[in-house]
Amino acid sequence: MTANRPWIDRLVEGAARQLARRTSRRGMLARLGAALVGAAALPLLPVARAATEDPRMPPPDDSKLEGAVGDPTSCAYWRHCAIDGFLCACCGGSQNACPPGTEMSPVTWIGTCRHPGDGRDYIISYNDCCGQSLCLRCRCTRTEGEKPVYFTSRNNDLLWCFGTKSRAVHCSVAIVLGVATRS
Amino acid sequence: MTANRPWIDRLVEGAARQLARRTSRRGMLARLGAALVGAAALPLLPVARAATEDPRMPPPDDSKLEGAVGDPTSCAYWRHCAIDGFLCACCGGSQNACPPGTEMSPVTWIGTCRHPGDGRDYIISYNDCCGQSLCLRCRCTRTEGEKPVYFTSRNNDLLWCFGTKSRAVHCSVAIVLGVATRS
Amino acid sequence: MRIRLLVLLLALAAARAGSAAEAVGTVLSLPARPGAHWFWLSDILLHRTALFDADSGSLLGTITSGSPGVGFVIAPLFSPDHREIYLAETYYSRGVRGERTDVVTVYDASTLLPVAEVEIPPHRAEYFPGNAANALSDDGRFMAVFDLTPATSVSIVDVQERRLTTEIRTPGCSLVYAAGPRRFLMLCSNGAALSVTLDEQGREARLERSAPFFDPEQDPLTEKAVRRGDEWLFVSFAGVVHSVDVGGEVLRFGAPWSLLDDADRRASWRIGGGQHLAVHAATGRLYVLVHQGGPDTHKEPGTEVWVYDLQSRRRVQRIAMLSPLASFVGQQLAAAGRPRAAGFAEWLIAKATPNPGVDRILVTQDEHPVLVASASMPPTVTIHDALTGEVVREIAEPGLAASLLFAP
Amino acid sequence: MRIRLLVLLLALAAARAGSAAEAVGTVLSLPARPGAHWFWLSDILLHRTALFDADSGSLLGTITSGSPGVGFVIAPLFSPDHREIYLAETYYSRGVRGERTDVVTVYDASTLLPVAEVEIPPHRAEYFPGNAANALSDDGRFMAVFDLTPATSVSIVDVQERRLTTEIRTPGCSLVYAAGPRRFLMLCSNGAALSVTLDEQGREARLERSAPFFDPEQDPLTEKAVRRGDEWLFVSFAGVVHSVDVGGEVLRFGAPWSLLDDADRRASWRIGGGQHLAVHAATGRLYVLVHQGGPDTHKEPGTEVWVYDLQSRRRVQRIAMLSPLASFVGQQLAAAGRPRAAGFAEWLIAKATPNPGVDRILVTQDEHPVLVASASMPPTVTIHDALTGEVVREIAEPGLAASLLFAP
Repeated sequence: MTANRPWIDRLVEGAARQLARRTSRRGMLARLGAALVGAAALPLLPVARAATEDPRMPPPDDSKLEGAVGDPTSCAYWRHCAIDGFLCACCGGSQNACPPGTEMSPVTWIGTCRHPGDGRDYIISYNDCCGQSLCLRCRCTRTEGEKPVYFTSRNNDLLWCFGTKSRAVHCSVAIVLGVATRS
Repeated sequence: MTANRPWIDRLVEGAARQLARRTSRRGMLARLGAALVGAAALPLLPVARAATEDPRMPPPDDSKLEGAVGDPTSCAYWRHCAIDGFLCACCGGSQNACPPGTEMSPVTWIGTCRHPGDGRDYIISYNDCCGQSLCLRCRCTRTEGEKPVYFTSRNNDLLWCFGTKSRAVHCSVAIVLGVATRS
Repeated sequence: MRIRLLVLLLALAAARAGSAAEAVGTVLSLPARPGAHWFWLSDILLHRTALFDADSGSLLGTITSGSPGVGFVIAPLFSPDHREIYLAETYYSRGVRGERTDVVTVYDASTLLPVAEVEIPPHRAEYFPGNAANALSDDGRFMAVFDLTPATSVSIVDVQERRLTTEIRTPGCSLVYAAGPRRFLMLCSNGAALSVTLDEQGREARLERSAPFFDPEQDPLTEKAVRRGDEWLFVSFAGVVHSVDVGGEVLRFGAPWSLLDDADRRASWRIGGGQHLAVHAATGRLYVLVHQGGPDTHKEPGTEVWVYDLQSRRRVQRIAMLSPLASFVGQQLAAAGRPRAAGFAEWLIAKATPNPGVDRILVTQDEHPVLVASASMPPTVTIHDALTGEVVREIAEPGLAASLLFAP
Repeated sequence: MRIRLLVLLLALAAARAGSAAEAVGTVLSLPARPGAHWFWLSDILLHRTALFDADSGSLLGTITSGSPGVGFVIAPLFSPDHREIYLAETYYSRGVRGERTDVVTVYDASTLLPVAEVEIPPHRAEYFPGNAANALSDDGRFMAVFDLTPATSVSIVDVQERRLTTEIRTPGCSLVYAAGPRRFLMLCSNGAALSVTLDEQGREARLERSAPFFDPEQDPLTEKAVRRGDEWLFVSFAGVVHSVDVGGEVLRFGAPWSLLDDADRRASWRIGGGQHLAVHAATGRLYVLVHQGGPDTHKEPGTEVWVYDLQSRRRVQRIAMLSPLASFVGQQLAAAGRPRAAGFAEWLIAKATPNPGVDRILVTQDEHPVLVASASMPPTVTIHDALTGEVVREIAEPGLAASLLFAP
């Protein structure tokens, strides 16, 4: 599939590999995180991506997970390791889709959560669903790897409604962006 | 003091006496109540009064009342017999004054409450204090003689912020307008 | 600049090279037709109306409406084809201050997004909980918004043409009920009914005042009426049912009948609560929220729902309401992962403390109807089977300050 | 018309002939100087900041600010002469939608009414609870509003001239702290400090980036700093104090020192909560909200406040926080007129259930200071004697969703 991928992908894959060799995984993730939101500072990019994105590989299988760690309406759900807000799965949406009447912010903060099934670390994009007042169901605050406001890309205190019609935040989703480690 | 009172006062006193003779006290009160708010439909009048009003006779003495019936921060306070809202005495105001940052509506609904001290019935004007969001302290709902919305003058469901800069209701006061019975 | 470039590159790296990716930007929408057991619950502290499915207990979506301190009346109307939702709203340019704007906002019923806005006179009545504040003509063309300044009027909006057609002064008469394709009904302070008839353009055709049909001084009707076909059913503080038939050219007032017998009165049973009537049209069952209390306790929450057969005018069923206090504490404990403690606490509180009661009820119109019971203190929602009365489910975290229930 | 006239006459009859009359229209205002134990508590669900008197436990007044869904940061600033209050606010023309307007509103500190409004770029950062979102220059002339879009900047308002002077881009640096009459301090993502210096017109004079003075990756400082004279005191996740002296031409960074010793760390004591630092300038006592928890529990509420002497850098006192759960239930029962049940419930809950902890603390600056402890779940406010630590009073019904405490 390399063939039909644009030059920039191959270029950045190279860059990423370079970096990966030179850095600890933890450091790598942090930089990827920072990078992602740095990119978000150019809102057009993720907006365009949101429109064009189509999943190529399914996210890890939750069907075999027992109890809360596999339940998107639970704060203990594996993807929620760095979320702070109301879970969209309790507000008319799901773990990766916004409820009716809202708009998903293309700009996000980042967490790295381990899937209890396959034991791999995944980069989780926490996108706010915007345009309605606070949902006030399934409040969840988890702060694994969470950083203060000045470390923007890793902060979950911020209202992440950027590039949306409204800054009003309703709930948050947890989308698997990719596997944190290169395979 | 009759001398220096304007002609209209003497005229209406006459009218009121006439009416009083012809009607049961309860009916009388109802009409007075209705009348008061009818008048409020001409907001300029009460507004002007609010500016010029100076109490001529003190309201009944609460100092000898024991416990809640004498406590303006209590829902059981004698003046609160037909109030529905948050007590201004808990919100930075008092039983007859609005908190800072608000504006008292000149248009009111009416209750008739008996003072446990002197046993007399008083016409109580429940004025909303307007311009701030709900105080949310000392919620009190009492409905003695309260009527549905279409019986406007006796209804406490309505936001009574009329003739004020803002319709936002913050809390409610209970002002003694007068003695219900003529002595 | 070099930093910016690296940032951009790595962003793409993470999103693409990281090879597993879910779609970003997905927003759900609702099916074209509402579910049989869907209901809306408005909340004056969350400034929203929220759609719930009584079958799953889940929240399906919300519409935020109004602002802090204003926006007590959040009363959605639904177009007959279920495509649109109409909400009368008030906004200030600076929250609680500044310039006031009243609008009727048209929302798409499947995306819940606003599709049109019609400005109306800034005269909307605001009251709690807001029964009969708006009405839609039976053909779904004209919306009437009840105004109170405190002078009373109704503003008429052509929701199809998306325009205000007129504001009609209705001195001494308040509230608004649908009463035909071109007619609305209002209640007057002297106990009369006012019928407001529109022409085809939604302008005032004529106003007709009936003779008084109840005594607002001695035994007022509550504004919390329900409609079954052409018949509006009102109930008085003393539990007397007054019906108004809006099927014909002129309004027809049925003979009043009492919900309560001497035994009930001796036990001081009374109607009460913010939304104390519900009706199931097909079976002709009238649901009434009742409590035991003194005179003037018409706002007191109800501990039971009494069911009447409108044919025989007999009470056919008593349904006990759960204690919201017990439900709430139970839910808190269950959420904290203490199911057994929850069960015990619910049982203990129900036994040991008086039932604070529920404030509002709604019945769905399908053939397996549910009874939705919503309490304020503390905020809970309980779903009953509307025929057997048994509790089907409790809905956790319904909101903070519920005002009214609506069926889509 | 005749009715109207009668109505008018009777109105006067009631008001005058009824001879006993209190004044209508009275609105209270606050004294020119704030009380020694006054504090403001902002609430994101009530969209307000509320002034309380810790001595009486009473609410003195509120300022409504922001709208549903927006307006997380409600952070009042106070003019040095105590005459004015400055609030940065965001409004949409239709509540959560429509046109966005950001403003700095100037409120009269005694009437709490808006007296002026300055429009600012619609870039305000919104986050919870909102520490260091705005700052006032030490001479009270210029207000800085932290912007995040997510590109970062500060908007500068001349509060005396009531005008926006400029918006200064501050790439990679966030938050804003006062650091002199013409200087503000910001924290950067690489652990550096950015000093933003203004000229006399409030325009950008120069930006200076310090060398990194902490490691945001390994042990980040929280934004919840407190100021004592010219010294800002920051604390890291691991409990290490970093001081920044803003008295001189250049920023001076003090040698870091730890609040925790090995024993504390073994018992896994950590700082946490939304506002976990307070300082009493005169006595040099630093108050730190702490809890026992694992790594990354920096948002966890605190069960104790530890007091340090800034001279000796020794812990001199431990103050146990009341369980908000016990306080809340106790207050509910007391309000229901069950004082003895209240006392028992408080005792039982405190004994039987873990303390959920408090989220924010504040200490007044007088010589008999009080420690204000505010919890979120459930919402309570407890007043301690800041020197002895003993509980002076609990304040009932403080609000729904507290964010930050402020001293006028």
